Amino acid sequence: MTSLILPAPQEIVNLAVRIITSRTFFEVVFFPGFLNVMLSAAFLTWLERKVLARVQLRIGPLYAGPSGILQPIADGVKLMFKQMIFPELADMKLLMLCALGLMLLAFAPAVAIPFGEGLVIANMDVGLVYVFAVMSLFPSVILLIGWGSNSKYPFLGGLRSLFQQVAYEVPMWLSVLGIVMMTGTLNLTKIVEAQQRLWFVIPQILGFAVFFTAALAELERTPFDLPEAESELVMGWMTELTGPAFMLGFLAMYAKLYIMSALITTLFLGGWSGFGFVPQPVWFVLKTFIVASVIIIIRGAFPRVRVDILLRAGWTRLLLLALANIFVTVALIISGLGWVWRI
Amino acid sequence: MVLDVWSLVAIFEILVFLVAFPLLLFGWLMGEKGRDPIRDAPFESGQTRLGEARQRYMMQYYPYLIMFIAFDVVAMFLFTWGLAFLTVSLTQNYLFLIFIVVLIAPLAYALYLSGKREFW
Amino acid sequence: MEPLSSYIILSSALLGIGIYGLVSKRNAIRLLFSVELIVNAANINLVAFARYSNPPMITGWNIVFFSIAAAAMEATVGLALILVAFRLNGTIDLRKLNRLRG
Amino acid sequence: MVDIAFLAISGLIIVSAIFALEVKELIYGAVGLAFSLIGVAGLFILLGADYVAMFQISVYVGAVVVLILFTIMLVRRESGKIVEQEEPSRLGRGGALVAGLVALAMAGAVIMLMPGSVEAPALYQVTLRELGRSLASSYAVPLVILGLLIGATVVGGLTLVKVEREEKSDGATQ
Repeated sequence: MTSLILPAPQEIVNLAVRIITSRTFFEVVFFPGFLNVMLSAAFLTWLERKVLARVQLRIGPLYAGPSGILQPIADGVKLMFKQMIFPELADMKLLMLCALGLMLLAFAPAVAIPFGEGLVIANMDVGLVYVFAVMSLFPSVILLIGWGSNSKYPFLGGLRSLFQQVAYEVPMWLSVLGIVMMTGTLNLTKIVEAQQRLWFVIPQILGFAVFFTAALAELERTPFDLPEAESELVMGWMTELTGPAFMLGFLAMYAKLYIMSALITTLFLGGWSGFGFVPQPVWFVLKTFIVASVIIIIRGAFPRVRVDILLRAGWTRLLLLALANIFVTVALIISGLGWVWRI
Repeated sequence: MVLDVWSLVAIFEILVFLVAFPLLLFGWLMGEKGRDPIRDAPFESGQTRLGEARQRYMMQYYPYLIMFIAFDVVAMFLFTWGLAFLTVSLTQNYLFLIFIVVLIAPLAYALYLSGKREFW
Repeated sequence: MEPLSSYIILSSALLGIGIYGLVSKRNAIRLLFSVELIVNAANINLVAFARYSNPPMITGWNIVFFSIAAAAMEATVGLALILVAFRLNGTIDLRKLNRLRG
Repeated sequence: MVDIAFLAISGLIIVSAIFALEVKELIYGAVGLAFSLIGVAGLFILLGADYVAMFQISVYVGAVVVLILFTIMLVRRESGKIVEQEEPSRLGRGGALVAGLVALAMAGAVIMLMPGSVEAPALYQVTLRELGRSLASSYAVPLVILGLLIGATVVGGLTLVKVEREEKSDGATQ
């Protein structure tokens, strides 16, 4: 009876050891899970500064660690100890809640993305739609940040972000429909398995172009970085976030970049598949960082577009291209080439 | 111990929360507190504040918002079609084409309206 | 798994909250919230009955798809109406929007 | 395990629904509504309807709540900090009474009429393909009618909200 009231310490230790040594724990905390996304996001902030510096013939971060690789950690420590300043009419509780919400939303899609064969936290049947559903929650949170700041730059940035993300979400979803039609599944693991013979970037080149453009807009990266256009809106909706709240928002944005690159890799670039004796996760992470680097280099190379042109192009050209992609896919399947991607 | 998919999602989210929330709390506890009218002024590039912040609304993009709601629903329905595309007979596939075609006229109308600045 | 009755009690409670909002609130947007809550109560029931019927049926899901889509459309038109009412009258308090009364 | 999840989710739904209706600021009300809708999605997941839950999140929370937030922001434009002056009058109490009675009657009636305690059949896996097939075969006509409804919504909503040009120019000249 005593064991019912208080389990022996030995049992607790045993249970803890069993949990910590289990594969699930490793997956959730370390590799495809939390630390992976966190460290990759931190690494991407460094990569962005370094690559942009090279594009602009500068050197970039240099002092913290070898060629400045520890710069994100220094930044993090600096931001942690900063005072949180909120404007006089701002809604502090709402801002803190939204910063936290951004973080939760940015990390959430990571559970569905397979980083290797069976190396996925939650192998869900609705994985693709889950990722999109979580991503569709971003605009409302960003709008709330802009509203809660009660300052002009964040509010304009929030509104722009809302319209931009909303406009590019629909083409993004429709561009993936071709893949869903070819594989007949929403499970991301099965979508990767279907690409063992040929990556989807070949038959779905139109869909890939639409998806990549829409991803740039969803990520608010140049040439679609209107919500945080430095020369007009200072930092956009992040202007009035300070200290740790800013750190969370910033980290969330880079985590989103990482997840989106991983999603592009999964859907179009064959996921974990590679050749040679290099393990699958290495392939996956390599491809992901290549995609992310391309997105970063685009920031250094292209100017910004105007907001009304951006929205109109999203709703006319991109939507039409996505619909055209569907018809191309139908033709491809009817012509009998579908067996290539049969699982 | 086998956990099902969605409890793993919940555990992951709780983990993220447990890391992010203490960060926020730590910063709030460690940081200096107290208000200062000059420091707490909203950022306006050094200008003094002119009027309410919540003033300029991009009403001319309202059609895009309504189109988004319509096509969000359409996209979710099209996903179910895409899933079944390989197993459904061709005649039943035409149905979804009708579903899309019906929506072309409203889309054109919305695009026409959104192009006219004087309506908004 | 819980028994079916727990889901029904939950959805009844949600329905009750929605009716309370409809009866006692005067703000048009609050009324919209209430309508959404009532629709959601119905959706919970549909999915629960679909799961608990033997063998489980997919029909409940399909009806819920249509229900959600129709509710989204209803909210869109409702918000447009609220916007117009605000533009014409400067308020969305339903008690002040009684210009049609003689 | 599942019982705890059910209790937590139903608590979230009820509390945030009441919060949505009772909180002073409308913006907070919209946030409460969003949490309530997410809770309903969680309930769908408990019931094994994953795709329905995703539909709920992306359409309701991702789209409708955004529109509600935008409209609230527009509506509050000129009317100061708080739009409504709620008085917790007898109307509120009467509403609560009516709502409670209706809810009790509904729950009571359904539970009384139900034969015994219904247990769930063993876990079933509805393949998502089946879902699309049933939509394409049995729900052909409703789907096209839904398309018409969506089109009517787009046209109707825009026609309502747009400003008539003549009216506007008249106002400018006078």
